[in-house]
Amino acid sequence: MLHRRMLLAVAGIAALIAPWEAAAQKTIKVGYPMILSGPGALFGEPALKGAQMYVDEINAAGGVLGRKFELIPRDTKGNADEAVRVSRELILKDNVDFLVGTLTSAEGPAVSTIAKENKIVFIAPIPKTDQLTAKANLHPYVFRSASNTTIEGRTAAEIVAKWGLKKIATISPDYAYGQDVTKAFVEHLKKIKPDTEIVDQQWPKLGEADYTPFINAQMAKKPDAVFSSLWGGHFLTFAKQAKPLGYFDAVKYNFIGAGEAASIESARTMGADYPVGIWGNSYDVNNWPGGPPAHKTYIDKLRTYTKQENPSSWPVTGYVAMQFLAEAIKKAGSTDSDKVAKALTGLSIDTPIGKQTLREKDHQANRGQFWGKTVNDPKLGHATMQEVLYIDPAPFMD
Amino acid sequence: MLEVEGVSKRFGGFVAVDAVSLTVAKKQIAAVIGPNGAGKSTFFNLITGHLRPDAGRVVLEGRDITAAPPHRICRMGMGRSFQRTNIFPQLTVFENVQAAYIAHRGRGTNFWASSAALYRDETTALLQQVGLADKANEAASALSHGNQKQVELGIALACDPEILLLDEPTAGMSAAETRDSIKLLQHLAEKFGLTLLFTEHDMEVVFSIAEKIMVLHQGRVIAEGTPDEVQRNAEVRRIYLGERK
Amino acid sequence: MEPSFLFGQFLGGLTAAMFLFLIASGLSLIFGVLRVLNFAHGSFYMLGAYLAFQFVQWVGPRTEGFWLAALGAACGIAVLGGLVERLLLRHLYGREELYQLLFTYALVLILGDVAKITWGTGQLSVSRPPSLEGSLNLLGVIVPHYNLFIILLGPTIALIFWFVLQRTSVGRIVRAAAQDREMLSSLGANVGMVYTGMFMVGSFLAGLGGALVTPTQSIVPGMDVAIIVEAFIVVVIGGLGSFWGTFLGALIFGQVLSFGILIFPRFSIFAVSALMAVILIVRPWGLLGRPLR
Amino acid sequence: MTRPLINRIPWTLIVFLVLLPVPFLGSRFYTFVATDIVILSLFATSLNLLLGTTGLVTFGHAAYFSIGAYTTALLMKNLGFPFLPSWIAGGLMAAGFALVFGFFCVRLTKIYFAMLTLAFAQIVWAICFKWNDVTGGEQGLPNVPYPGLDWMEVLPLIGDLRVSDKFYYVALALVALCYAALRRITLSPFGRVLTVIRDNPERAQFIGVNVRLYELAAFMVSGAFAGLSGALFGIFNRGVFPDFAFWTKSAEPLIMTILGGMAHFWGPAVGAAALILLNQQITSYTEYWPFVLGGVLIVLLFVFPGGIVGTLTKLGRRIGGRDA
Repeated sequence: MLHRRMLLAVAGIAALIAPWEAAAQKTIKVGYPMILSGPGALFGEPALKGAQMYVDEINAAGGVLGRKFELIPRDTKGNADEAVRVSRELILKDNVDFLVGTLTSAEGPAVSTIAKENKIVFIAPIPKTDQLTAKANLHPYVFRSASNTTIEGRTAAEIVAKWGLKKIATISPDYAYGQDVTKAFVEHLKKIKPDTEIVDQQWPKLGEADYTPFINAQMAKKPDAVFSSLWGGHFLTFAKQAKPLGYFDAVKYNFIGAGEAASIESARTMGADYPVGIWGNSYDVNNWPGGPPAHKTYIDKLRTYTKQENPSSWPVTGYVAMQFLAEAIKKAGSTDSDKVAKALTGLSIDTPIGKQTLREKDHQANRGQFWGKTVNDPKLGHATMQEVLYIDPAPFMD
Repeated sequence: MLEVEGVSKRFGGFVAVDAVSLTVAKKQIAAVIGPNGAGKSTFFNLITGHLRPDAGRVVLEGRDITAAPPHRICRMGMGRSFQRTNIFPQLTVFENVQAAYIAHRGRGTNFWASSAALYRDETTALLQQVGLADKANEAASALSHGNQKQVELGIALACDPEILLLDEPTAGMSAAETRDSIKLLQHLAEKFGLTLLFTEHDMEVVFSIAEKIMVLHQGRVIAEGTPDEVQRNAEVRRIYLGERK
Repeated sequence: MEPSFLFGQFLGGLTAAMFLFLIASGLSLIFGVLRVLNFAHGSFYMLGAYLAFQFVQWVGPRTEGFWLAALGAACGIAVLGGLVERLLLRHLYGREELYQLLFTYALVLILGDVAKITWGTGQLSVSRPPSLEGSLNLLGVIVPHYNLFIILLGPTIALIFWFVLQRTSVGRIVRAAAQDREMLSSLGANVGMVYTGMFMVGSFLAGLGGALVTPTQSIVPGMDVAIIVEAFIVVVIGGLGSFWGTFLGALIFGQVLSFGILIFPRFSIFAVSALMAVILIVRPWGLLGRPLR
Repeated sequence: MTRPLINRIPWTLIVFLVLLPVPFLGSRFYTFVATDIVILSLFATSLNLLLGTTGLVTFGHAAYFSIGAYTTALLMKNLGFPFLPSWIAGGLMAAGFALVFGFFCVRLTKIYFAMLTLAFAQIVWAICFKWNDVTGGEQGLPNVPYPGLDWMEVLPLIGDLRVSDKFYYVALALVALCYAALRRITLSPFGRVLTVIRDNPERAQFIGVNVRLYELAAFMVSGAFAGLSGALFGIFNRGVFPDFAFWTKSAEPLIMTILGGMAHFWGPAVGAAALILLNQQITSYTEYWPFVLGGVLIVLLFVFPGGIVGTLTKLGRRIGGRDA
């Protein structure tokens, strides 16, 4: 009796782990490991949406090479080891042909290792760490359509240099991204404006709940301008605490927030609490007067797709990454990862944000970001960039 | 054998044990009696190292054990049983006693040999002595209260004690069980040459086997001596025995 | 260094301390009486924040309705806490600590997803109530009214609890419950009610803490897991079960963080764990804790 | 008395035999899952030496897992050490840290003990997260190399397999060795003393047991095996990250152990297998895995406190005719 039960149980388990091959043999499967829970889901969810939108679009147009795309998302929970686990599952169990995804600077390089091991093309739409495509870690299968910390830091330095201020301070979360982007900013600023003086650097931990001590300490050093790389909810918390302390007034709003501080998500969420007048960047804007027509088309489609008048600024990351993949498959005429990897190397495509190239040297796209000084937009009811500045990163790339 | 010199213990403002002294000679059977809350259990805990006295000292065979931790006092030859049954419930009866052998004889540091056959003969023999031979493989938690008390006795004896401190050895037993276990105690004490110090509420038991009796009341000694002496003590009759009638 | 700067740092540390105390106090209370280490306390805190956001949307953002919303959120969490205690947790009292620990961890998992399903993954924000929007200049230091409110609220809560625990008959029962469950039932008190009540009060504090941080923090998924360990550590530093110890622990934590970053700029992530390690090595039972077995 | 039916089946042998042909089943996915289970089951079983055998609840076991993982990964990746010494070093380093942390932890009991273990684990996590030059900080150490397994080419059958399959056999063999050692320790006089402490620490003192010293020893041994499993996992995962030390990671082996049943030596292993397989299934349908896991956990705690093995044993006894 017991034996039979045990056998049944074993059979049941075996049936459970059997991969769902069957059907849909013809689709091009793309694994999409992304943060879908915890604090990072704020960006992961819309980034997934953008990818899904592209997939729906191209499938409606008949797919690529006559095959349709199938996007298989998995939650990485923001953990590098979880990202590795789900990526392997995607490869080994779901038999995906490609990987697109990851968000943090820890997940990117971790999944890159797996892509290399399995010889599968991996496109990173968001991770900014230079490590991902640094010489030691570069391999034929890893590509990045995201910006990186060097580009972001140096671009911010270019803007700050024009302010003609001398005493500069920084405040950044104390981990890889914050450290790298701050370093790139400081080094570049000192290079293009040698009389720069870094008067203070604050390093709150990632996810700090109370920034008051850091804000006080920084104000005491009386900087003329501040560079920050607090992102997402961290920037929100920081700004909400800094504003009543008179922090932004003290630096006369000479404050530049990297880490997408001027994204519509942050501006909309904070409403009137936003420190209007600071500079910030964003992955995308919903109104880009000087942009290519493709951008307007894209935003209109996104509005329809998300049923939101002012959609998130993150979908474009996933959208462009998928676009790269589809174009490369077209060019290679195959879904073989080796061929697609070759096609991706040096590939130039027209994206909603203009021409993007994954340069041969390090598989890095010339992905710039939108920068601008914020003003209140009475129509939107929250802050927005006054003049949208898309800074082409080409001159700042090593 | 055991000399307790003026030990005291306070809990907050309450004096639980107040300058109590007691000497127990080798192979003597001594009892501590007194009404509930007289400080008997606290007194035992002071001797066995569970509590540290605020004043006084405890000497076991010429060695001062006042500040020693329980496991060291145990190694010096003092075994004890507890008022509430205190065994290893998830282990079998055999394992309970065997564990005591292993621990007491310092074999617990061996993490590579198998424990299965260790001290099998000793354990079996001891279980025979305490009358549990037929229950060796039962889980201790499944035994009756009386049997559990026997297990506890087995554990105490496995530690090769010179002196055994028994806190209410017959608590919760029926009259028949009490008789049996007292008989067993007396027999074992004789066989192993043990010194016994016990507390007990059942006066019949106390006066039938104790050679020396100390009476505690509100933490103080009010009488000490042979059973006859104690029985004749006016204060004891007033406070203690009077209370019972 | 100027005195006003040092005073500013001191106040900054105090603000950080009192925010943490808001959540740690409930944790300390629950542990003190129920001897349950409640991992879900952070989840209650997070749900308090989300509920406050929700209520603020209903009563209108940027109005004094904020106070109503905060109170409503705290009460909502208290009810949730009461239900959890009554329906589930109480059946685990007789069992090993591990079961209670894992039960509260299971709640963390479930409530995290509940918040995600209900409010999505986006960041949310609540504005300060208009009455506390400004700042004042205190000895050359700018202090936002809201921070001042929090700085004063912490000690107020502590004093209220001190009073209730030390001076009232309810307090006597609670203190007795903290010391000995069996004794309490022999006194004829309804232990079950005491436990449910204390769990609700603790949950109320978690919800209140969550609601009151919303004007100074963003509401994001994951704020539960981020806060709970720090709150635990503050409770441990002060001595498990000691309410004043928790208060003291929070105060010390705030100042160590505030002045620590002046000397070691990258000290923040270590502040709380390092402090705890030092204190526990010197005093294994925390600052005001007693060696309970 | 006869042993219950379930105990008479040579489970160890059966499991080992079932696990052997996994790489030949045709899907690399099976090997992947099997490796995952094999390594993490050791993590859970190492925890159970504290939990089930000694009765100590720790909420910081991930600390030793991660210390083992980092040590081995650093030695292999940055210093080019061969695998075997690096692996052993990982275990020793974890044991060393367990000794130091444990020294402070065993002074406390029960919930205080759990709390302090958790706090020490958070310190380890903070160090891993911060110490960029050594641990790689938040980004960890990606690209941990596989051990050199060329020598396996001389082996029949196995010689032609992929490196991940070969590593599976290495992991399987080493974990089997660890299991043998842990089993021996559990059944040794030392292990018996630990069970005595679990059952009744007060009484244990009075049979001459220095409770704290034994607890410390158990803590160290358990930490060592956690380190060994972490070391294997770091290689299997091809990267070592600070998340390995985060407190939520410490909950994993606890859940596995409870799921499988902590009263049985093989409980944690069964729990590890069940949890991993369940995770695989659920996450392919929904992103709300935490919700499902929380629900499973609550049902388990209230309805099946003995876990899978405990419940099966009970069932086995009932079916086997109450022979226990």
